[in-house]
Amino acid sequence: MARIGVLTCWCGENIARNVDVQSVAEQAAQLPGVRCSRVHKYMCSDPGQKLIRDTIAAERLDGVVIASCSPHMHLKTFRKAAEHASLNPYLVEMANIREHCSWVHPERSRATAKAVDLIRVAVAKVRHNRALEPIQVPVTRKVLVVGGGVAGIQAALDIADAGVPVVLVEREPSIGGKMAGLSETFPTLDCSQCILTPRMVEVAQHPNITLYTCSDVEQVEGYVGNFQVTIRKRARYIDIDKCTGCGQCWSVCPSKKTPSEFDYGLGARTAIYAPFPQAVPARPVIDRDACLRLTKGRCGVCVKKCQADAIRFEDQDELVREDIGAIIVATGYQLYEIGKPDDRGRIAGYGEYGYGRYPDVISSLQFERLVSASGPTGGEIRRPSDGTVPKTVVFLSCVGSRDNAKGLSYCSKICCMVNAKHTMLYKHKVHDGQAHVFYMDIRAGGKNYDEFVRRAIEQDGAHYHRGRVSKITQEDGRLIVRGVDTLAGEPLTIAADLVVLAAAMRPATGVEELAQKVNVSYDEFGFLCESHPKLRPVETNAAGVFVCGACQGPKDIPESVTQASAAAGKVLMMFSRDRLYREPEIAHVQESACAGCFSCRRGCPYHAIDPAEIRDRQGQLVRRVARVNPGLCMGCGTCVALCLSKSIDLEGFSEQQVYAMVESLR
Amino acid sequence: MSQVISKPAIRRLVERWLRQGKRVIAPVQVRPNLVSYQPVRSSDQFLLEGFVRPLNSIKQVVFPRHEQLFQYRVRGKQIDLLPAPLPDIERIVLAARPCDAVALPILDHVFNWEFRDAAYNRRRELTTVVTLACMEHDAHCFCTSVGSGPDDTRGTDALLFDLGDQTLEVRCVTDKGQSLFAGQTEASTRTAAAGPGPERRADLGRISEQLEQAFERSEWAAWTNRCLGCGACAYGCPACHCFDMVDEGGPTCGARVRNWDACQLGQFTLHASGHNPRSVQSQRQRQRIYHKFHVYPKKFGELLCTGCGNCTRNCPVSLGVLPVLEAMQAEEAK
Amino acid sequence: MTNAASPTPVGEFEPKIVAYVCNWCTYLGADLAGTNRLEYPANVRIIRLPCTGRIDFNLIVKAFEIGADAVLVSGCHPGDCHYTSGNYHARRRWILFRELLATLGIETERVHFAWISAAEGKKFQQVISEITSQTRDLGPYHAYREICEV
Amino acid sequence: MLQPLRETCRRLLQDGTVQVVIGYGQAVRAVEPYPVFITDPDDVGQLVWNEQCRTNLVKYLLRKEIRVLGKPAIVVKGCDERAIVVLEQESQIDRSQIVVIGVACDGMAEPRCEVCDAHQPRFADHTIGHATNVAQPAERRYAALCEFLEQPPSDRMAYWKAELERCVKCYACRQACPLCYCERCIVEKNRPTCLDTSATLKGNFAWHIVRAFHLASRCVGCDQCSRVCPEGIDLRLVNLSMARASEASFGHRSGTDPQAELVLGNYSQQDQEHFIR
Repeated sequence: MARIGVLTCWCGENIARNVDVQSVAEQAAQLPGVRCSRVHKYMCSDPGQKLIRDTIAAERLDGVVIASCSPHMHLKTFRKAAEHASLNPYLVEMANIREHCSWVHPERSRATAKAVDLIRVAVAKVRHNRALEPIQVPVTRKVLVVGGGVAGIQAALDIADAGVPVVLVEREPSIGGKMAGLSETFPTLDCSQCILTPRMVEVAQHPNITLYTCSDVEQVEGYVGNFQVTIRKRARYIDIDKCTGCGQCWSVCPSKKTPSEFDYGLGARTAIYAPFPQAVPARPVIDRDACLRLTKGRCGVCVKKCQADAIRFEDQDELVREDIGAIIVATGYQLYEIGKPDDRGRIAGYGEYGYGRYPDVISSLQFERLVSASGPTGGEIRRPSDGTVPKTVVFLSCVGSRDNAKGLSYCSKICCMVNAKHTMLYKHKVHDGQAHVFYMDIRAGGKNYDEFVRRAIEQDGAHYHRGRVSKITQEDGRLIVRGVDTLAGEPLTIAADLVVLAAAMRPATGVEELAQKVNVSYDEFGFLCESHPKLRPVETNAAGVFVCGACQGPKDIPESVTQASAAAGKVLMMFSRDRLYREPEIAHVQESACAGCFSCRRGCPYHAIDPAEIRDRQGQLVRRVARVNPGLCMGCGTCVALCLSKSIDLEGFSEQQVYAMVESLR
Repeated sequence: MSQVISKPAIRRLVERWLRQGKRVIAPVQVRPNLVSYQPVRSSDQFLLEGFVRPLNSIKQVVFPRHEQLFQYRVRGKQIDLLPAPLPDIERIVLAARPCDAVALPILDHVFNWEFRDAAYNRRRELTTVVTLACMEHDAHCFCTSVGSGPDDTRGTDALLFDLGDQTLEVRCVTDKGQSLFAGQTEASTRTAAAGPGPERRADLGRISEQLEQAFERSEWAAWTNRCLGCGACAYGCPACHCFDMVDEGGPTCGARVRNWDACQLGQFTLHASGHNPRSVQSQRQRQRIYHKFHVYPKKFGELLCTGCGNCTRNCPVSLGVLPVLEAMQAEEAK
Repeated sequence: MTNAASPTPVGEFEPKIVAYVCNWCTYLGADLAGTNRLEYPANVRIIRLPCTGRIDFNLIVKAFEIGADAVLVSGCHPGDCHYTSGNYHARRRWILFRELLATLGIETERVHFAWISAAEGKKFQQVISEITSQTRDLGPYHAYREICEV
Repeated sequence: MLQPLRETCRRLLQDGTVQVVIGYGQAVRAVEPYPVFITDPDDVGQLVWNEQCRTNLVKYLLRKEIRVLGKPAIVVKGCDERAIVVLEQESQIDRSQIVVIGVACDGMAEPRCEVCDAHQPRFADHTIGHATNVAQPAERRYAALCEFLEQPPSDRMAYWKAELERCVKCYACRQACPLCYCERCIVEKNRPTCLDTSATLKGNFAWHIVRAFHLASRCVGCDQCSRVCPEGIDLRLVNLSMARASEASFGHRSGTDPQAELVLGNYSQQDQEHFIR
């Protein structure tokens, strides 16, 4: 016979105002299986928890129902209290008589009746609860960081410095990400490369970091603590161990017309090239689509020039497997493609701004390159069309962002600051120039951020116009920007030499495919979903997978770095024990009843179900059945509903428990 | 002299029985190809001719397919057991076939063996069986092979014969039958006979001894492996009486119930351990034959089969008792 | 819903509504309704499950068997599933199951489906209020209770 | 038809391609041919083929009594073979270990035959005879259902009450269904009891809801369940309703495309949800 204790909380007046707690407790005492019923003013307080422990001990309870608030609030608290009284924590259930009852039903008698029902349901359930032990899984103490931008670099270094090996996978030939291409950073105007490149070198030299550039994550198998990751190292055509990075090869390369990715097309590069002077690894790569040898079989001057014999035209893609314990995704962002709709046709472009048609309409990342000392103009601000110094520059905020009509409803968060920075950098270089900014709102929340914007306006004289630009046309070599100043309440036309569009931040291409490989959900814009926006901001719902940086949502450098360190901290915490402990409320198969139709396997969001073979004593195959991998199962129970014979069940929400709950409402 | 009653008169009689609160069960045309014994709600609903035999049986009148043994109710800490009240409604089975009625005395043995089943016996007392002698038979009938026939009166309280021209001859067999028809019939000189009945389709004189030798025969599989393992044979059989007891309901109320069960269902002998002593269908089919033609006669001196042929009629793949016996005896003859 | 002094006048029909909800969205939406003190009729009894993906059609039948007058199944909006896709599986199931109910003559207006997120306390309040008043209008589900009488 | 059928079977048995032929044999007295399992090539003369061959033999591919006989060849109609397609999709059979002999069929005088669009088998290894598959518009295939659905819900409920009142839970519908292959049927599961085993109206409704929904988007419409019901309960309507919904909502007709994704256990983000608040 069950010995269940029901402990009902007053929650001060919160419950007691609308629920007759005393009456509830008396009625609960009469429920089948209930051994005792107690009340307390604040069950979650120390004395309340003591009451729980004492009652468990005194009445030798084998099940506990706490009737108080939401289990999301205090189930963990009460389960811990039970554990202290040597009762298995999974024998504790809650009845939510506050959020679901006293707070929403002011009519006292009805609230009281409902509270008893809610307890009835919880008692019915707890009678079928089983003592569960956390699932232990071994853990491989090695981390995969996907993406070598500032977030990935930070996370990798933090973890590696703690003595844990890191595998850093970067798609591009060099790490550094978007930050490596910036000129100065707000709000301090310190040099982006000066602060980043030493960290990049640190990565390259760190004994605990294995760096794969020109590489993609091909496949992720396994589960938390035990992932097997396949990495595709794309052919680089350079033996980076032999190469010294002397630069002779690219100085002689005859194929010189490929637009430079690093300069966002504002400059050109050779077919064999290092993406930028401070690239890490400081080794060139051959662009197979531009190389004359690889496309036409001719040429090979670089080979002749290379004294290290490091060029390998026969290089092939290579697959590398790594055993990994945790994964940090830091794939960053890309800019919204201003001129054209995206490939799914979902996000319409801004044809009216002439981006791509007029060479002097550029994006803010292109402007960064124009200002950068390492950029195509050596840091002089010159128009892409004719190389003249622009005397009037118009900056547009919110190109894509906050524009439902274009399919992006969110604020990209950094553009206001970027625009302010750009007006300043411009003014510092072109003293007689005039910067204009069209904006919707100025969002400058952050330490020293608003001061920074004020400086741009007040000291550097940028003209800020609150309003949007409807059209940009080209006349006599100048750009006619037609907009509206809504504060003045009149249309505004500016003849500009250069227009800079602060395009929205979007997640990097390919992130959705990666998310599917690691079972992380993403929102309608492709940003990865964290577990909880406030309390679990770098964890995901896939155990052992963490996120940081702009792949999770628009953010600036300090935020990305903070998140990266947070993710690193989470991983290190996870690795601080020899084994991982997972929630035991997962599915399991009753193999004797399983018919092996594998509909559970089809539906499992975590690929946690594998076929297993049942063989007789002679080793003959009798049947194939489904088997749950406890390391992968997250306990959603989708398999249970799909199983026709109910041969698979979910601990914690078992068929028996759920039916008992419904039946109790009869 | 014989006693006769017109069909309209019998329908009027049914009307009266219904008014008296009695339950009347008779053959009803449910679908174009389906006649079955159903509770009758009006006097024009049932058949008195034009069918060979219903696809179910009258055993349901005394041994219902679902029966509550007791209910339980939980009030606070108290659990109340409420025994099911004994049946008290009088039932009249009308126009049953002799092969149905014959089963009743056979069933009496098992329900009064070590344990006297009160509800069964009470229903038996409350039930009057009026049979209608067979004028026709079909390919599945084999009553004559089990020592019965189209006008067998065992289990019958009154036997009706169709005289044609909307008239039935009534031969009361028991006092119950007498009292049912007392004052309702007319004297007549006409008398009728049943149809010829099916030719003997199997020689079952020594069947029990034959089976004693046949248990280990390897051909059981070949004779029976088309069986799909459903309960259609048993549930349509007038004599099959296996049941299962289960508790149904929830934590606050429910009942212990007795439901029909069938030996061809895979779970019938499944042990809690997972072991099943009759793990394949041929073993289950063999069991069915043995129960009917060896075990039951040994214990109670009567075959557990009335030759009605419903097992084959209901079988999705035309199996049933007779085809198995025929196959077995054909093999013996070789 | 068997006990306690009923505040409503004798004879007035109080529908019994069983709600199967997802732990991560609708349950939290109901929590939020509570936190915001959004009042709604006390007729609904929530049964918390990890995900709509776990909610089997049998549970709807069971709810009617125990005398429910209406059933609500509620989970995460498309794309928001805590487990990435449980709600999509559930949605497919309900598309088909509704047809079966309709064919059997089971009143589909007594079976409700909703997406209610953790942030939609207001929507939870609205849905429960609507369902309760609709069910009040429909009256007790006698037809199914008759089936369940032995 | 019969001669080539027997010849094909004889050849398959003789050359050892298969060890058993699952086909139709003439019953001694019964009106319908019943299933036979022929292991000796000299016995192929027992095989028959006529317009009474209504049984869907596919069920026997699953029965262990028949599996022990060795690699089978099975005689199927165009409608029957769809069950083989589904069984393969659901990992119940290894198609390479089964030889399918399709026989062209002009109809078995059953309601479904009037709207059949699978007279000629499409997935068989050997096909006997020729028939023409005439495409049937969906309205025709579901006409019986549409007519039924014209009644108000209360009448539909009354209809099913009257029908299911008779169900004795003999499970012939389940046992004859080629797609019912669970090791342990859910109705036999206790702890907890999902549905009452009693043949009461309550238990019968629960059972037939489960049975129909477990076949949702899977049922191939072979109508064995209705054919074998000793109480004459016509289960076609519920099966049709599930088939119509899966065709209308997911473009899925069970067993007609071996490459098709199964409906349940998969999903599309575009699935309809007009009924969801």
